[in-house]
Amino acid sequence: MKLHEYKAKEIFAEQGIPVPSGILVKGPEQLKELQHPVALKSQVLVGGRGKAGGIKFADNIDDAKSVLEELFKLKIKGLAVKQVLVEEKLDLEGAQELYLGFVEDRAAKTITAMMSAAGGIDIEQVASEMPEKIIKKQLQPGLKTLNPYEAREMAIQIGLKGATMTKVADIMCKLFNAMIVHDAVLAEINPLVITKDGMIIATDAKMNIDDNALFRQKNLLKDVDISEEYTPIEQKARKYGLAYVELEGDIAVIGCGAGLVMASLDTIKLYGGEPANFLDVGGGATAENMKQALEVVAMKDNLKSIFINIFGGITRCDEIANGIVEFEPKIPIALRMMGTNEDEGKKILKEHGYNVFDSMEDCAEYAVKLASGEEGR
Amino acid sequence: MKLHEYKAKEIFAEQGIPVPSGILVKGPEQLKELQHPVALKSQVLVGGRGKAGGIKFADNIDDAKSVLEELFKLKIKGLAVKQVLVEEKLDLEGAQELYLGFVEDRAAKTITAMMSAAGGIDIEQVASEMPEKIIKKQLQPGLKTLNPYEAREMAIQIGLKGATMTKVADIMCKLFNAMIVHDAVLAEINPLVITKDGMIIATDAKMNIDDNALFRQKNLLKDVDISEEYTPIEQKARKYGLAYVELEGDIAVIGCGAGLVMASLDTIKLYGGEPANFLDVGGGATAENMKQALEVVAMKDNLKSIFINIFGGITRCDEIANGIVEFEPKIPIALRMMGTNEDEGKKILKEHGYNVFDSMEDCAEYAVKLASGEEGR
Amino acid sequence: MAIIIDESTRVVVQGITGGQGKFHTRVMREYGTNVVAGVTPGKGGGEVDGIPVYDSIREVMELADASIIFVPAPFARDAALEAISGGMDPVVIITEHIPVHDSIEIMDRAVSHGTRIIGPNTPGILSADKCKMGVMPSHIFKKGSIGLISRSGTLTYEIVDALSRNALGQTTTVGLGGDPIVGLGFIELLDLFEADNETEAVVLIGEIGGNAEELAAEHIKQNISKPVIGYIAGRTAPPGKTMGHAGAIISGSAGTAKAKIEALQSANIKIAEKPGDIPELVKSSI
Amino acid sequence: MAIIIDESTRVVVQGITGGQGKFHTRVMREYGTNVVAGVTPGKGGGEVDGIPVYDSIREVMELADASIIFVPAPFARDAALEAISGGMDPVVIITEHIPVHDSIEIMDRAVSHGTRIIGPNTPGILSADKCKMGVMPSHIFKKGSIGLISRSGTLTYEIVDALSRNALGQTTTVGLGGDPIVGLGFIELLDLFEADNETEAVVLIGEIGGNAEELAAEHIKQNISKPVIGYIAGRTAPPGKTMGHAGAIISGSAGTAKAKIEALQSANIKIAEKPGDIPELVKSSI
Repeated sequence: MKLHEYKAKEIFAEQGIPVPSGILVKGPEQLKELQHPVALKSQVLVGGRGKAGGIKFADNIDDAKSVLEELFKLKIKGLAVKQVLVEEKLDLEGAQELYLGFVEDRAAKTITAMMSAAGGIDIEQVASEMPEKIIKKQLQPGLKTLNPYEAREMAIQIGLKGATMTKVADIMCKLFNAMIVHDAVLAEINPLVITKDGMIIATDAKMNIDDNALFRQKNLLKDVDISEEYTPIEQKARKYGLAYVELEGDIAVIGCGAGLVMASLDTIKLYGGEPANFLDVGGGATAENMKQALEVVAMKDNLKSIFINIFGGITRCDEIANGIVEFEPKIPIALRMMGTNEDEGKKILKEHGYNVFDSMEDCAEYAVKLASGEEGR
Repeated sequence: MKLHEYKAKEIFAEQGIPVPSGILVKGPEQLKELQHPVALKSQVLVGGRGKAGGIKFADNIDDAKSVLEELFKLKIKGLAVKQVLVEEKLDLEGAQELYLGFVEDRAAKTITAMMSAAGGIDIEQVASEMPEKIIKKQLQPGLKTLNPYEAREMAIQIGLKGATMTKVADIMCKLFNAMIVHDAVLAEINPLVITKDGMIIATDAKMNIDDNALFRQKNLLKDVDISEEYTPIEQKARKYGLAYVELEGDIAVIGCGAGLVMASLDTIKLYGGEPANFLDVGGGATAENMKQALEVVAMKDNLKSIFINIFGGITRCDEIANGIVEFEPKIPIALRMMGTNEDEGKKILKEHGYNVFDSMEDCAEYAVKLASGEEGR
Repeated sequence: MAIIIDESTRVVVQGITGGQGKFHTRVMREYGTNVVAGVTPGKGGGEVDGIPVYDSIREVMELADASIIFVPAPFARDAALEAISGGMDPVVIITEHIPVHDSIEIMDRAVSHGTRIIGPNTPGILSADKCKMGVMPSHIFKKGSIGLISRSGTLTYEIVDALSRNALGQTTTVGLGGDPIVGLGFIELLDLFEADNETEAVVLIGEIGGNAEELAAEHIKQNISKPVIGYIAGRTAPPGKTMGHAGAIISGSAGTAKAKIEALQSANIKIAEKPGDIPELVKSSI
Repeated sequence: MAIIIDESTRVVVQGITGGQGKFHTRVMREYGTNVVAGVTPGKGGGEVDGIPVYDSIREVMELADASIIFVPAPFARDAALEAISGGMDPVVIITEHIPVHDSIEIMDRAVSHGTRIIGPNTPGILSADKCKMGVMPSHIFKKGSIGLISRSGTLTYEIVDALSRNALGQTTTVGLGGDPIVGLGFIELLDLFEADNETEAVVLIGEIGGNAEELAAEHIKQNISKPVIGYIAGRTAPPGKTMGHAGAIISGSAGTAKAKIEALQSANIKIAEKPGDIPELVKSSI
């Protein structure tokens, strides 16, 4: 789960990381007065909001209010701006921008720490073109606090000196605390600004929380509004705990297990079809889960056919079959089912008049034909 | 620093350990009403308060008030009762009493976990007579959370089963959290009561906080009143950061380093003297520290002489000398000084008319003679 | 022969009293797995289908060699650490969606104890006609000479079924597990299959994301003499949402199906276009 | 010969820019210690008395062999872990009053890296006329053949001085440190002195509390052939306040001066009544 900038900054501030003073507004009327020039930053969970006009500046309250009017009408990569963080504007002339980050490193099976003196919006370009400018360090697995000396070694390596070096190292340790305390899979400050008079401050903040750890991070869920990050269909899928990704085509795909669903999409494409979505009901799905999966894919307009591909291991075919017959899909369905309790499942489906394939390829081909109208519905 | 039972129970409750409901009163008038029979427990930092009459029971508010009147007049091992914890009285008939504890283990250089089915006031007797009844486990050094399975293994070993076993293991893990979060060198529940209807509750609580970690446990210092645990002289010594233990004799002993001070006490005794105290000014003492040390020992009545034994390493003799001449002790002084900046120190002292010994034994002998009046003052 | 588990493996089921644990214990025994004990803390002294239940791994250390874990994700870290410290090997973690920070700790402890972890979020491991520690549908497997390693669960069944229908039996089939951080990987298992007399060829099933397939390709070039046949799921998947800047910095351009397929092909590995093509590619390789 | 440090030891001072660090760096150099660098984070690039100051141990890994730490207690854990990870050996921790939980971590890391820690809260280690890493008054030491191990700081000086005045010079003198948890102990050092050609006898200075002396006595019986002379401080100390029940459970009756003296005597170790008696006992043993 991605956190908004304002929320990540709240967490950073709790850990003692310096962030600009600011308030979150949900409408222009919530801004009452200004003490100083401000930056107005749209709170959307996509990158590139600056380039999309989502970050503006204002020197007085009237300008600020008219900027807010504008921002609350904006859509950034399809997302409506619903919240704006109004922050003290800093004097960034002559400032240095650092990058500080931690991320789960699947290959190394640990957390990797990163630091660079070339922070700012071009960090990804730096990563691909001058990777030596980003210092990386794989941390001891299971580390609960980052040792200050390790942070200092990184700060020294990116060329910092004196009090700036020790302060940045200290912020690095605090950022790691934020990561550990909140079960984050990513925590980064980009940029960490060092102003020309030596002030150090995190002007942007990113944190992604491990979805699998939300059961012990419930306080983070309190003021989360998922309506922004997801389409209505995706919201419904998340509510049901289904892995769903929306695609462009007209053949809905439901399967159990991400690999099998991906292979199903690939096979649909091989036969000339266009998948409408990726939907993984997960392992051990019940009849109820299957009904919910059908409800989710059916929300999409212009659907031509549904390809259901089940190879049950921990999932039992009879549960899946019961879910299908209870939902009674209105859209033509290409059904393939094998594995655990296969006979029971097939029996239920046949009793309700469904035809069941054994071969995934044959079934995919049939789903494409259904969609193109070659097969009767 | 020892915590009072009520404070330790507050911390336990924060960690989710079940404790009886209760309130702390500092005078009989603070108790307004009773919902149920209560136990009234004197909050003093010494053992054996039960046997000394410091724990009483009452069934109604009138009885409770008269018991409180009594308790607030009580002295337990010389300590006045200033606070009483009034707690719900539990039905302990047929209850089982367990012992749960963690302690720093100097020899093993880690924390040792302990659990016993023979908890209660006789646990020390159990420890010496039936040590096999106490399960001990040296934990992995640096562990930040106790793994539940390790706690369960101990609970199984003391003979617990079923839900009781898992609940006690859970409490053990929480007790460990309390230890780690608060830099304790000791955390124990004795007894952890299992009532005959299966309720599990910590009826007593002990925590000792590492004095050396108080710089990062400042919140624990907020409502600490050291006037109870220490005599006025000891309080003054603590205020100055000096290690001071009050003894029975009439020769004050000041030295640098615990070992040297202990050897000084031993030597005074060998020559037939009686030390009045143990005072270690510590390593690297300044003139100010030395003045404070003299101020502290001089607080004691009937002092006959002062034995100052300095062998400077990190401590500089000139600093010590300056402290002595600035304080101008009124009581006859036997002075021994060697080590770092010895010449400078001796020069200062001789300029002020002090005689300085080189030999510790000779000086101790002189201190004893001063105290007995054999040497002129 | 087979790798990691065989008829001599004595298995303990952690979480045996839960729904999944109970069901799959029965199915595993039907397949011939020697399930000797179950562990559920607080349920010690009972039994499930005649199998004695204990409170802790410590009590079954002498009885069992290997553990399979069905406990819910919030308790999986503890169960896995208990299995590792109790000397179980392999430890098969069926549980899915374990928090990443927990998995990191599990894998670190396993490395220092020399324990082989399979999973989490794995269908398990099965040595055909010998031992099954997992949740795969038993009836699709057939004894033979093909080793199979897969990052995907259900896709594995798909391919095992295709092999069996084409008279291509298997030595051992291993699901690496679908969680972000897992135990054994392609490389360790390729080495085991290389050393296994009965295995003639290995099928490697990958998917988009990470760089495990790229590293495997490099390893195969240097160390594996047996034929390897590959399949990569996700050729047509849209690029996933990246994890901030950090994800891009760490993974770079690796992880696409195209990159993986090219890496494998450069190691002379034949790549199937769809699962159904695999049996033909295997037959032409052995 | 000498143990642990000698004229070839290249020393880095952590916390060189603080008052104690600066003062004792000068005194150590005057004694002949080869101080090659100082480390104070944030002060890199400067110098102290002509010795270059760096920001980290990493930068001096090639220059220095051993570290002495003067940083304040709240930062000592970090400094010690940095020294250990940077390969310094020994690491002498002068700092006193380090939190116990920090010391536990330091000692654990040291064991896994094979690093010898002296201290915390130690006067240090001194190999006479060769190298001093510590804060002892230099002028009392004299080169000779007696090894000295002490749990106490200033009491060590007392006894070294007595030895030197009686023409009994020393090989190496080591203060174990006065904090509850310390690195090297009697046993490791006894073994080093046993193996050192120049050392003829060892003086062991203990004090009340713990059971280090009792364990040392046991070790001496089995493994040490050279004469050992002991002194235990605290014969007349009142029993300390015990640490709850747990302290009593862990330590039992061990820790009194009487128990320690009896244990040492049972290993044929001569015990001095007062520090001034030690030289005579040493002379009669060698």
